[in-house]
Amino acid sequence: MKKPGKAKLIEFYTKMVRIRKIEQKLMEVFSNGEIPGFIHVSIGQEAAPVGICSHLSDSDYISTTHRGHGHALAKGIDLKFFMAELFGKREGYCLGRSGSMHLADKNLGIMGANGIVGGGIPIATGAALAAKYKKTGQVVVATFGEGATSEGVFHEALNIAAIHKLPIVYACENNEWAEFSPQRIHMSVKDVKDRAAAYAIPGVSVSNDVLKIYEEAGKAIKMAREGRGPTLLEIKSERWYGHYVGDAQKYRGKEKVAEAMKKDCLLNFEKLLLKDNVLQRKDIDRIEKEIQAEINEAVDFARGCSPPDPSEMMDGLYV
Amino acid sequence: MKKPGKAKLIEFYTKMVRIRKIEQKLMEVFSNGEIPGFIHVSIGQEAAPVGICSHLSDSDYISTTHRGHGHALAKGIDLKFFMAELFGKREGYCLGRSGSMHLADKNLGIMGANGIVGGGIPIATGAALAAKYKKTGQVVVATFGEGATSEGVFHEALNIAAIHKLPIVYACENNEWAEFSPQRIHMSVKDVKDRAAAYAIPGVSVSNDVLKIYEEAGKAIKMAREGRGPTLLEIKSERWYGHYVGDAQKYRGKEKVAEAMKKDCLLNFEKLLLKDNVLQRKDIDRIEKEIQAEINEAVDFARGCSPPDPSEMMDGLYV
Amino acid sequence: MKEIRYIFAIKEAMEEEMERDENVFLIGEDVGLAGGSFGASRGLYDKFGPERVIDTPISEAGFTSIALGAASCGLRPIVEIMFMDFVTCAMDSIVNQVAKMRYMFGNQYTVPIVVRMPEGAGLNAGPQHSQCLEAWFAHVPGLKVVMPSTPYDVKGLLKSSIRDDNPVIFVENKTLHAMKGSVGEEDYVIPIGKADVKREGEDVTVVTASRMVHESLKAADILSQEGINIEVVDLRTIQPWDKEAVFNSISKTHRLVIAHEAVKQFGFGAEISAAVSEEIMDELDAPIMRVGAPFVPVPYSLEKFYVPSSEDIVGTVKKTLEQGF
Amino acid sequence: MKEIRYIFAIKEAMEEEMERDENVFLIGEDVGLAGGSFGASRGLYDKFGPERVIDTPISEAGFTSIALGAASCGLRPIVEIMFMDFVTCAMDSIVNQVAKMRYMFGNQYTVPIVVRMPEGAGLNAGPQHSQCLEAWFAHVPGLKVVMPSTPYDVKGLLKSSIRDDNPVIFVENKTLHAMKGSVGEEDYVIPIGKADVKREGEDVTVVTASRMVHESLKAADILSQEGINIEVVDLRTIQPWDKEAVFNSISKTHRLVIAHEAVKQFGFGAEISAAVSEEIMDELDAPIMRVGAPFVPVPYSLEKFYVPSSEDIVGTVKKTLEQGF
Ligand SMILES: Cc1ncc(C[n+]2csc(CCOP(=O)(O)OP(=O)(O)O)c2C)c(N)n1
Ligand SMILES: Cc1ncc(C[n+]2csc(CCOP(=O)(O)OP(=O)(O)O)c2C)c(N)n1
Ligand SMILES: [Mg+2]
Ligand SMILES: [Mg+2]
Repeated sequence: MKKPGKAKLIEFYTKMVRIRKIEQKLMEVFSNGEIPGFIHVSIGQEAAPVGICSHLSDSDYISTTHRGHGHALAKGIDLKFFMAELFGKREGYCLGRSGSMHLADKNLGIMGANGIVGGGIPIATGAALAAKYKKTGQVVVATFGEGATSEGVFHEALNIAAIHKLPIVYACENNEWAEFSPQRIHMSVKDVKDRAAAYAIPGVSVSNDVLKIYEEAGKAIKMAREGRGPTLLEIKSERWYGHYVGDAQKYRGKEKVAEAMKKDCLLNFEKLLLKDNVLQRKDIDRIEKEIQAEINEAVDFARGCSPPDPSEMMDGLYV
Repeated sequence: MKKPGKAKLIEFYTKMVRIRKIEQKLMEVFSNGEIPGFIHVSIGQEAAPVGICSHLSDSDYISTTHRGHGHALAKGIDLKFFMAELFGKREGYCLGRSGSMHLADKNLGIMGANGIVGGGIPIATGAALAAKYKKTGQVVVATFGEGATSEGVFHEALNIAAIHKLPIVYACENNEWAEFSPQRIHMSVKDVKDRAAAYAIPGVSVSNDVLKIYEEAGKAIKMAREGRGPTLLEIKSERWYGHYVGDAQKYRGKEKVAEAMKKDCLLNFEKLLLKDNVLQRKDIDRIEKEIQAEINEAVDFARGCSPPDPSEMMDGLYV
Repeated sequence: MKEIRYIFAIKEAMEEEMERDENVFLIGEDVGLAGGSFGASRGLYDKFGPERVIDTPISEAGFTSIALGAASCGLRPIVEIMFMDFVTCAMDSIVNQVAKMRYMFGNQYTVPIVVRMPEGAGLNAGPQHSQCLEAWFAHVPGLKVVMPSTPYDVKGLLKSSIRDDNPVIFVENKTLHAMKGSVGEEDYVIPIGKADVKREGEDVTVVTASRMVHESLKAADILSQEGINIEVVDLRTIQPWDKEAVFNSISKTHRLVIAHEAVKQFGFGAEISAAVSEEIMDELDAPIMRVGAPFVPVPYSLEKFYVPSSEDIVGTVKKTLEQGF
Repeated sequence: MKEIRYIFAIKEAMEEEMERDENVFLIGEDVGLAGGSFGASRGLYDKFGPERVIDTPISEAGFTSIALGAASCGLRPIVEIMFMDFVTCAMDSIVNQVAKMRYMFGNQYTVPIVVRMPEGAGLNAGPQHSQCLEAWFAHVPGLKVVMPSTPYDVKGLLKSSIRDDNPVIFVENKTLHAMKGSVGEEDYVIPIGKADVKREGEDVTVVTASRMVHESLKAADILSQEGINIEVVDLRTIQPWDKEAVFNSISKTHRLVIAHEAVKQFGFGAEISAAVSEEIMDELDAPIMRVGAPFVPVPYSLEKFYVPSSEDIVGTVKKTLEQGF
C-alpha cells in the first residue's frame, strides 16, 4: 500500500484534532446540563476512526458503539445535525429521539451506534452479507470495544462472516476497560486478536498510532473488498476519561490515568508531523481555530433547534 | 497416567456395548410407537462417554444434550427409570414430563440433557463455579456437539471458565453433522479444538478411540481437578443414523453413511481386545446376553409403569 | 383452488415472493440443503441457490441480526427460527434491534423482515420445544405479530408479511403444518391486521387464532347440536389486532370468550379482554372468559390434557351463557 | 427506623443475606470492584471478596446460566442485569433454563436464584435502556416477579426473594434508586405475593406497582382536593399477584384503574383487568381502565411526556367515575 503523502497526513491530523475538540466541547456542554442522558467520549482513541475511515467511501458501511462519536465523525457525519441529536433536538439525525448512543446516517453508511454492547456486530455483518448478495463491492467495518468480544453475538457473527467470506473488518479498540472493570475481568487472552483463530481468519494487533492503523486497516479492508473474507483488527488504544462523562475513575487510580494520557495518539502524531516538517506550529493554530469555529457554530445551531414535539412521538414507528 | 488394565478394558467394552444395545433397542421401540416425541441416538459415538466418564466419580457432574443417552448411561443412570422417562411414565427421572431430551439424575451429578443447543454449557460451568466456591474437589464435564460451538453461550461460558480457571472440561463430540447440515455450514475451522485459542486454554483433538479418549480426558480432568482450568477436548466421532430416529439421511448419501459405519469405535475396540486376548468370543456373547436381559427387563418395567396422572400436572412447579 | 398442506402453502408463498423480488431471501438453520426442519423450504435451495437460501450455524441471535443488517441495506430477509422456543436466544436482536431500528434512528430505515417460527405443543417435544410466546412480541412497539390458522391464510398472510416494510413476527403452529386446505391458484394477499369470521353465530363470540381456531370450530359443531351458535373470530394478526371485527361481533352476541394455546395468564387473551372491557363493556351481558393452557411448562406426556381443547371451549362458552350481570 | 435510599436498601438486603448464608453470592457486570453500575453493591466486594461478589465479562446469557448451574448445586446466586433491556440477551437462560429446571427434571432440583434488574425511563438513556418488560416474565410458569416501590419494600422483598427456593425476577426501577424512605433496623421480610394498600380510599381502586405507586399517590393527593378518594393498591409482586387484596379493594370501591409504566398494550394491567372481569365483574360499576406508556420505544428527549404521570392517572380515575353501566 502507498504511504500517505503530505496532504493525507495533514488530513489525518486535522480529523483527529477535530474529533478531540468536538468531544472536549461535548464534555463541557454535557457538564453544563445541555445534553440529556449519558455521553461516552473517545478522547485518547482518535487514531482508530481516522486510520480506518480514511479507507472508506461514502457508500461503505460502518457500525459504531456507545463510544462512537469518533467513527461517525471520521465517516463524515454532519456536525450540526450530530450536535442537534445529542442536544435532543428534532433536527438531529434521529429526530432527537435517541441521542449520542444511537447516532446514524443512512446516506453515509453510518449504520448506527448501538446501546447494546456487541449489538452492532452482527448487524454490520448483515450489511456485509447484503453487499456480497448484491455484488456492490462495498465494505463494512464493525467497530467495538474489547468488552464486546465477550458477548455471544461477537462469536456468532465472526463465525458466520468467516464461513461466508463476507466483506467486513472487525475493528476492536482495546482500551483495556469495559465500564469500571479492567481487561482481566473480561478475558484470559492478552490480545483480542487471538480470538481470530476460532474462525481461521487473520487476527492483527496494532498500536495506537494512526499511521500503523491506517496501514493495517488498509490491508484488512483490501482483503475484504477482494472477497477474501474478514479480519479481526485490534487497536491498542487508551481511554483517558471515565466510562461516561461524569465518571471520576476512582477505581482506576490517578497514576494509571496519567499514564494513559501520556500515550497521546494525537500529540505523538503532531510531534512527528512537526519534526518531519509536514506541519508548522502556525498551521496547527490555524487548524485548531477553524475547527473551533465550526464547533461553536454547530453548538449554536443545536442550541437554536427545538426539542421534538410530543405530538410527533408516535411518528414513523411503522412505515 | 496409568494405562487401563484388563479389568478396566473389559469394563470399557461392556459399557460401550451396553450403550449400543440400549440405543438399538430404543430405535426399535420408538419405531413401534412406544416412545413419544423424538429420540436422538449416539450409535457410533459410544467411545466418548465411556472414555470420559471412567474418570468421574458419582459426585462429579456432567451435562448432556439431546444426544445424551450414552453419557447418562456411562455416568451410571439407572436404566429402568431412564426407560420409564423415555416411555413418558411417572416413574421416570422427570416424572414422565420431559423425555429423552431432558434426562437428569441429581444424585449422580447428571445435570440434565438440554433441548436447547448449547444451553447446558454455561449451566455446567455454573456447577464448576459451585465446586470451586465450595472447594469440593468436584469436576464437571460439559458435553456437546460441534454444532453447539456456534452458539454464543459456548463462547461466553468458555471465556468465563478460562478467566476463573474453573474445574471443567468441555468435551465436544464432533460428528460432522448438526441436524441435516454438514460441518462446513457451521464453522470455518476444521477442528473445534482451534476455538480454545480464544480463551488461552488447551485445545485437544482426539480420534474416536476409547483408549485415546480415556487418556486425553484423563489429562484434562486432572488439570481441572488440580485447579489449573478448563480444556476444550474434541472427539472426532461418527453419527451413524439420522439426526433423530426416523431421519433417513437422504441429504447425506448412502456411501457417506456406510463410510461412517465402517469407522466403528466399538468394533475396532472389540477387535483389539480379541487380538490382545483380553476377551474371547464367548465372553462377548456372555456380555451381550447379560446386557440384553437387562435391557428387556428395563423395557418391560417401563411398559408396566403408568403415565403421569393429569391431576399431577402442576405438582412441584414451585417449591 | 387446490388442496395443499399448510407447510406447502408457506413454501409457495416464499417461492412466489422470491420469484417476484430478487431481494427476498431466506436464512436459518437447515433451511437450505435440507429444505427446513419442517420442510417449509423444500426445493427452494435447488431453485434459488445458496445465496438466497442460506443455511446458518446454530446462532439464532447472530443470524437474526445479520438479517436485520441486510434488511437495512435494502434486502428483504425471511428468517426461520426452527422452534419458537429458540427465539429466546434472539430476543435482543428482535426487541432491541429489529423492532427499534426504524424509530430509534429517526425513521431513516425501513426494516422489511419476517421472522417465521412454529409454536405450540403437539409433537410431544417437551418443555423447551412447545411454547407459545406471541404475547411477548405483541408487547413490543415496532413489531407486527401474525398467527395464521389455515393453508389459505398462511399463504396470503406470509406474502403480505414479506411485502410489508415493517418487521413481522410470523407465528406458525406445528400441528397445523400438516393440515390440508384450499388455496387459491392466483397471486393473493391477506392484509395484516384483519380478522376473519371463520363461523358466524349469534350467541357467543369466540376470539381466537392459530391452532385454537380449529378447536373453536369443533366446539361450534358440538354446541350447535345443543342449539348454541358461536361466532368464531380468527384474529389472524394479534398485533395490531382487529378491534373493529371483534367489537362488531360482540355487538351482535354480547358475550365473549377468548381462546389461545399459550398459557392463559398474561397471554394475548388478557389484552383483548382488557381492551373490550375498557371500551365496550356495556355491550356485554356476561363476564369475558378466557381459555388458555395451564400455568406450567408443557409436559411431554400430558400434552393432550395440557393443550386447550374444544371441550374446554365448549365448557367456557356454556359458563358464559349461564352468567350474566 | 432509619431513612435510607432504595439503592442502599438493596445493598443492605444483599449484605445481610450474604452474612446470614455463605451460599448467597452476587454475580454480574461491574458488581464487584465498582460496586455496581447503580451502586447497589458498594462495599460488598471489600467485605466478601471476589469469590462472593463476582465481576463478569459482558455475557448476560452466560453468567445467568452459570448462576443457574451454581444454584442447582446448592448455592443461592443473586444475578444483576445492569439494565432490564439487557435481559433480552439472557432470555433462553431465564425462560428455558431457570424457569423450567425444577419442573422439567421432575422436581429434582430447587433453583434459588434472584435475577435483579432495574427497569424504566428516567435517565434519558434512550430506547435500548429504558424498557419495562415485566409482563414477559409473568407469562412464564416457574418464575415469580417482584416489583417493589419503596426502600422499605425493596429490602424486605429482596430478602424474601433471596430466601425463596424458587427463581425470582426482581424488578427495580431506576428512578426509585435515589428515593429515600424509612427502613426498619431489625431483620424483616415481606412475603412475595402480598399486595400492600399504600393509601385507603372508597371511590376508585388503583392497582399499580413500582414507580407508578408514587404517581398514583400523587394522583391521590390531587384527587382528594376534589373530594375523590382513591385506594392505591401496590401489588409489589405481579406473579403471583394478590387477587384477594385486589378483589377486596374492588368490593369496596367498585371501580378499577390499573397503572404501570410499561407500554399499556399487553402489559400486566391486561391480566389484572381480564382476571377481574372474569371473576368479579358484577362488583364493578364502571369499565376497568388502564394507564400505561404509549405504544412506541422510549424516546430520549420526550420521556416526561412518555412516562405515565399522576395527571394521566387523575384523568383516568375521573373518566372511570364519569362512566357506569
Ligand atoms: C448487552 C449490554 N450489556 C451491558 C451494557 C452496559 N455497558 C455499556 S458500555 C459497557 C462496556 C463496554 O466495554 P467495551 O466494549 O470495551 O467498550 P468501551 O466502553 O471501552 O469503548 C457496558 C458493560 C450494555 N450497554 N449492553
Ligand atoms: C437453540 C437451538 N437451536 C436449534 C435447535 C435445533 N437442533 C437440535 S439438535 C441440532 C443440531 C446439533 O448439532 P450438534 O451440536 O453437532 O449435535 P449432534 O446432534 O451432532 O449431536 C439443532 C440445530 C435447538 N434444539 N436449540
Ligand atoms: Mg473497552
Ligand atoms: Mg454434530
